[in-house]
Amino acid sequence: MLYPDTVEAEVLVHKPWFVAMMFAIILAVFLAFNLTGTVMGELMRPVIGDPLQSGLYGRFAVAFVVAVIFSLNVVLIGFAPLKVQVAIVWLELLGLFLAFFETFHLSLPFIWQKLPFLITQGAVTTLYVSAISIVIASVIAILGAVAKLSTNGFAYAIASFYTSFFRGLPLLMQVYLIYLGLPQLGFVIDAVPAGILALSLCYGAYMTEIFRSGIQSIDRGQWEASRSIGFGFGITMRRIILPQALPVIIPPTGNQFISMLKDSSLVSVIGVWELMFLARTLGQKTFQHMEMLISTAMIYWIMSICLELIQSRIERHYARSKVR
Amino acid sequence: MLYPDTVEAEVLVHKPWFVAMMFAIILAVFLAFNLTGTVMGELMRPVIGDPLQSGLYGRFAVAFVVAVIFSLNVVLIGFAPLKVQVAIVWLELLGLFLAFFETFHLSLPFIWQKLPFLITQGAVTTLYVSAISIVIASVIAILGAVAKLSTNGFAYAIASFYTSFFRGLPLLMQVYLIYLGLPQLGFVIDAVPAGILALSLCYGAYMTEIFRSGIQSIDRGQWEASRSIGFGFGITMRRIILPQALPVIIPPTGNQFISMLKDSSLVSVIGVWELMFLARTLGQKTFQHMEMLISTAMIYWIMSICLELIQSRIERHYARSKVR
Amino acid sequence: GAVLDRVLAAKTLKVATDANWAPQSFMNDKNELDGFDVDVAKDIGKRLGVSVEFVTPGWDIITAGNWSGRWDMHVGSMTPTKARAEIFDFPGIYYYTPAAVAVHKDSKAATLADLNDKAVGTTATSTFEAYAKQDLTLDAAGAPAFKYEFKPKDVKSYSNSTTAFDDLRLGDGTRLDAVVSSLPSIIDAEKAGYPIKQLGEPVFYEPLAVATEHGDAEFDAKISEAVKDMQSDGTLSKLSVKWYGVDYTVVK
Amino acid sequence: MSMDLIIEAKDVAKWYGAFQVLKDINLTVRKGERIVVCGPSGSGKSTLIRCFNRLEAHQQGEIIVNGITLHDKMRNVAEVRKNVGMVFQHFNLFPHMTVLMNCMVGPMWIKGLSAAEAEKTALRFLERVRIPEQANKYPVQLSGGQQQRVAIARSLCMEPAIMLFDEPTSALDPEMVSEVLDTMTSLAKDGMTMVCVTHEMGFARAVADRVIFMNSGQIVEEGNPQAFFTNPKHERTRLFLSQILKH
Amino acid sequence: MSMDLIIEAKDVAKWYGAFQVLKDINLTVRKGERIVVCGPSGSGKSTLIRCFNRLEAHQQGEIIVNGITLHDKMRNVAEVRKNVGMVFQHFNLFPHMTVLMNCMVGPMWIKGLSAAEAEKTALRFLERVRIPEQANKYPVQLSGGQQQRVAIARSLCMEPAIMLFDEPTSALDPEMVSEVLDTMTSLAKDGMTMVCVTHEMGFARAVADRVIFMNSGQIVEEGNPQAFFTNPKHERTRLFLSQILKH
Ligand SMILES: Nc1ncnc2c1ncn2[C@@H]1O[C@H](COP(=O)(O)OP(=O)(O)OP(=O)(O)O)[C@@H](O)[C@H]1O
Ligand SMILES: Nc1ncnc2c1ncn2[C@@H]1O[C@H](COP(=O)(O)OP(=O)(O)OP(=O)(O)O)[C@@H](O)[C@H]1O
Ligand SMILES: [Mg+2]
Ligand SMILES: [Mg+2]
Repeated sequence: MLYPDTVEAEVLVHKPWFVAMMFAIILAVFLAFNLTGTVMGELMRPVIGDPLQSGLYGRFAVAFVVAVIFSLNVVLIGFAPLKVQVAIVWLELLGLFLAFFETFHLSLPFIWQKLPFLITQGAVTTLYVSAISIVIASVIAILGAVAKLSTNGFAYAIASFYTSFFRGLPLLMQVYLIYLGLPQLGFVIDAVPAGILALSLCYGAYMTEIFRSGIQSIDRGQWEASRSIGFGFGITMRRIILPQALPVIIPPTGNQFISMLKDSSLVSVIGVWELMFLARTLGQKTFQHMEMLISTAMIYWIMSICLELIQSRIERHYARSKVR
Repeated sequence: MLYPDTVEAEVLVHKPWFVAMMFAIILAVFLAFNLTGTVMGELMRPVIGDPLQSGLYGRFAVAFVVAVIFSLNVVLIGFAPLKVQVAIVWLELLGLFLAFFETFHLSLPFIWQKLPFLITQGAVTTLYVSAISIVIASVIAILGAVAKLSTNGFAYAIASFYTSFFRGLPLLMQVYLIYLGLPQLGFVIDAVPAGILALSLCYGAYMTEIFRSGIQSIDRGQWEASRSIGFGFGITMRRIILPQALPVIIPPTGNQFISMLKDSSLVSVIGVWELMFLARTLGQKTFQHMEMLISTAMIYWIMSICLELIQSRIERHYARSKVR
Repeated sequence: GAVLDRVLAAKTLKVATDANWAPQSFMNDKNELDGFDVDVAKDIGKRLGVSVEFVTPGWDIITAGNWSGRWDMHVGSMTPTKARAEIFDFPGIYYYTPAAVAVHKDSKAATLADLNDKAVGTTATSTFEAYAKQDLTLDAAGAPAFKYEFKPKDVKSYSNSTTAFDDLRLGDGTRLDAVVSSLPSIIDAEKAGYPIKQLGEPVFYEPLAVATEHGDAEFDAKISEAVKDMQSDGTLSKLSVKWYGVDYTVVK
Repeated sequence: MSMDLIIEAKDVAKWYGAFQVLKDINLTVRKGERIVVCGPSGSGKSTLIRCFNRLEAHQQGEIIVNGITLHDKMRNVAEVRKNVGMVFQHFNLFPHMTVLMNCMVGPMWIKGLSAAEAEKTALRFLERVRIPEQANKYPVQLSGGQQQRVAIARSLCMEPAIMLFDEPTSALDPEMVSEVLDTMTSLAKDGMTMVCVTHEMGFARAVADRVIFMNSGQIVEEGNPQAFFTNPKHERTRLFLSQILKH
Repeated sequence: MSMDLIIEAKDVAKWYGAFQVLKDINLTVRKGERIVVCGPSGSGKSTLIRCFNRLEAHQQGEIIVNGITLHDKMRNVAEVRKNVGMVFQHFNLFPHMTVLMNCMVGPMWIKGLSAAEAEKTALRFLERVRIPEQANKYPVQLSGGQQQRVAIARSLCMEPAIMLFDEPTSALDPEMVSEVLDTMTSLAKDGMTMVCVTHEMGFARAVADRVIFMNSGQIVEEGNPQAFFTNPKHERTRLFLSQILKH
């Protein structure tokens, strides 16, 4: 939450001018797009006759009904308490998206049939590859951030080269380099370790930057207080600076976790059967890959909602000391 | 830079115990890996005879020479001033990587022949797609962050649904949804606009989180001071809070810019000829895709180094007010 | 029909193809699309009296259907299976690819049967993968019969065939013992200096066709006619010899 | 009620959760009056004056500032705040702006002054607090005392009708205290109303029209400085004063 | 030199860029001595005491604290700081820890006390500054005065040989000032050495063994409080004192 002003704003959606404006805009938008050919038109058949023949009148009638429903919905929701509002709007949006997916005419039985395999093989692989990589990446990131902020020439040079190189090169390239390049130096490495190595190195580089900025955001008064007690660098960093930097670090790190979930699909190029790989392959044979892609997308979404929930719990934990 | 302590650390690499340890470790590592079969062994032929026949003695000799060269290098660099140290270490690492690339036996003429096309077609497309997307994403992010921090139920619900959905779904899926799904609603959209839309929406969601945490990191005293002068929400946000949040926002945003460069390659699935697409196709016929991938990687790297430089300039600009 | 009208009105035929599938379709030295499929498409265009324009969306995008008029037909070596026929028409089969097995130069395998219980790499979701897993159904019209020559222990699927060749190149048995792929790409890889060789005869032949969306029979008829003409006047054979060195337009 | 009342608080009460910070506050301030609020730590002094420009919301009672009643749904809160300057205990300078900009932004963005005019105003008040030479530094480059003076100048630049000071001199050295207090005195003569939380009893004695003593959220005693210091009515006040006078 | 010197500064000079903050500082402090440093804002008082635990580096001269010379390459800077407590002008509490933890971490992580022992120590000193009941709050939940008292307790918990105070009472109300000063006085009797930047002239008069007056980086005058207040030698000091006594 922002630090809210002590003055409550009036509920915007109950102001007549706002409702009127909203109504007008929606009416205009749906007049511009002809909806008579859609389900909406079908539902209005009793009023407008054959939707496709109804012309401008049908179009207007449909737009009018949509605008009325929408405005009414918004005004009604406006009366609910905050949490209920949020929940209703979420559900409505979700419904809209599901309706949108419906337009792809997906075969549900096929999805149900493949889902267990998608989850047990694909999601599990994706999860463990990402989880291991994230842990390694975090460790790299802390070391990298300290090195990048240090006055030691070697540490700085190596860390900055590292972040530049591994952020600069496409992850795919890094996967190739590690999977195909390391064998040329005499280390034959399996697909999964190669993938994890590539992901950790790449995300470690991104997270180094995040940790660096988090550490820099802490006031120097904290360093002074810590030093004046006699704490050395290690304690100051681990116990004073990093914990305070966490609220700043967590949201972008959450971003990285979530995008790691998706980026781990790049290891499929070297033959790891993770989620995206299965999504593309399972439906291929029967030509139902849209089904698979959408179910996979949903699985990814559920996984990242879990991460988001975890993240918000952690954020709340660290926000304790800021509540007054 | 961290807030440095007033006590200068001794130069680590000039302490005898450190140098000895480093030497021992390198010796051990290279004893473990047989290097006699490599160029190193070849160079040592006068001393150890035929590298492949030299056995343990040859192995030891090679490892010894490598360790001596390495330690000497480190100690010598330790004498240089900071900037020179950084430059030398960078160059050495760069050299090492180029040597590593050498092991792929790349055909340079082929690279030179394709480079102009890679840059004029590929890099330019990548750049303009990313640049436009980043601008749109930033605008979305500011709106999203304010909405997500607001006490307005609608704003919060829509913004949180948005971030959850567009971070949760794989970018590829979003590209598909926009490219294949929108036509079903009656909008046929071209490949490039579809790609830009997908990238903006996806990155907007990630950056919303970054902006949110940046805004939250500002002390409430700043809000109070701003309010007590009489500034409204708009001025407070634009002139007081966001400028102060920028130092915290910039590094993770830089991350997003850099990874956007690479992620924009996903639009190649809908037929946009950007850098990665060309990298994969140009070398395909003659099986010189390693050449193309590595040159592309270098182009990406150069682009992200440029972004890094710009980022560090901006960071320096905002650090002015912190110097004392 | 609508598509034909559009094509004739615009005087251009928009063709979707792959840019990453030499020698059927790829980027040539002049950075233009070139290859067997590309030449076939151009020839069809010539016969319809229109110019040809290529777009290169991903395979997923093409096969998802719903082209929305973004392109008119697909010439990209698509196998006309029954499932695909639910979305697409296949107005003309224009050649047959032989699928073959490649092994490392140092391989001790002498016949295909020697690959039993070995590790074999293929392209994910391809007919090659199905063959290696002994799960291949060629339900397309005009597909010749085949039989399974070997039964590998481990089938590794890659997202493209080059990665499989890259793995095979590392050494006999380092990661893979053999790769099942299309004969033309095996030959190309060999030419490019990969230390691999073809083993035995081609294992099966796969018919490949031009694809269009349902709904414009006139357009299909025109294409069908054009492909037949190309077959009968020898254009197809000539193109095949030009790109493959062999005539793949008839099953041996 | 008389026309020249500028702040009126009637039966004001405020809670933080279950903890009542303000109890039954009744206070009226006339135009041009200088009021000093004192009392032990945690007694609610800061909270009280923060209610006057509605940085805090009160839950019971009524507060009227400059003729505008402060309540939850007011539209013109900016109007109130524009006319009520505030100097914070912790300065709250804008760290990303130079001292000069800190003082210029209020006049520029609220009153719509041009940059040149705003700069002139800013420099005038920076001179009044004796730090015109620091105008181009950033806040973090100043000593504590200098920062506090910038904070005062920033508020003065808005030329508000009422000034609220939350221990404005706490970080200043004695010399600066008297200079700042001189400035405040001269402002008071221009007809500016002031409510000042401070423990500078010397200042209270010299300048205040009224001294208010708070204890655990209540106004325990109020009166003119003379009476307050020489003849406190309450035991609590006497104890407090004895502590002050001890050193 | 006598054995009981605990701080010695010889010809100390320090620059910020071209600006000289400290000039020719010569100062010796004996064990158990209580020294008050005063002077106008920006005169370098904070800088001087920050040099004593090497939060700032001096560029010329020599500073010896507790027998250890402070210089650029010292290894035992932690040893010095452990024995030198510091109370900051801006508190600098650790915001992510409760008040209790703020006081416990020093003894636990530096002296190796168990959590139970450290808690006992912490509560003892929190009682000394009269806020044991706030032990489980977070710093941001306290009033300014309460925060400052926590900062003092945190330093005391390390039971250092020398305490440096940088305007420790600036944010306290008069009642609390005297309590804190009482605590400081009793600590002084335990043999603790104190250097205190403050403008509480009452405290200086009552407790200080010596008062040091600084102006633009130099020690202008030093002497026992009696002499200092009644008979200042320098014009600058006289001016400064007249300002203080005015209100
Ligand atoms: N957000 C909050 N939640 C709970 N208690 C609070 C909060 N803010 C302040 N308090 C408490 O309210 C009381 C009054 O606080 P206030 O800051 O007004 O005191 P004060 O009189 O200004 O003290 P000081 O002289 O130390 O600044 C204190 O006991 C404080 O701990
Ligand atoms: N990092 C810095 N760079 C430049 N000047 C500085 C820096 N830090 C402090 N100064 C200046 O050094 C002088 C002494 O500062 P110091 O904080 O020691 O003053 P002080 O005597 O403690 O004042 P106060 O009573 O206001 O706290 C001031 O003029 C200040 O502006
Ligand atoms: Mg207060
Ligand atoms: Mg100071």
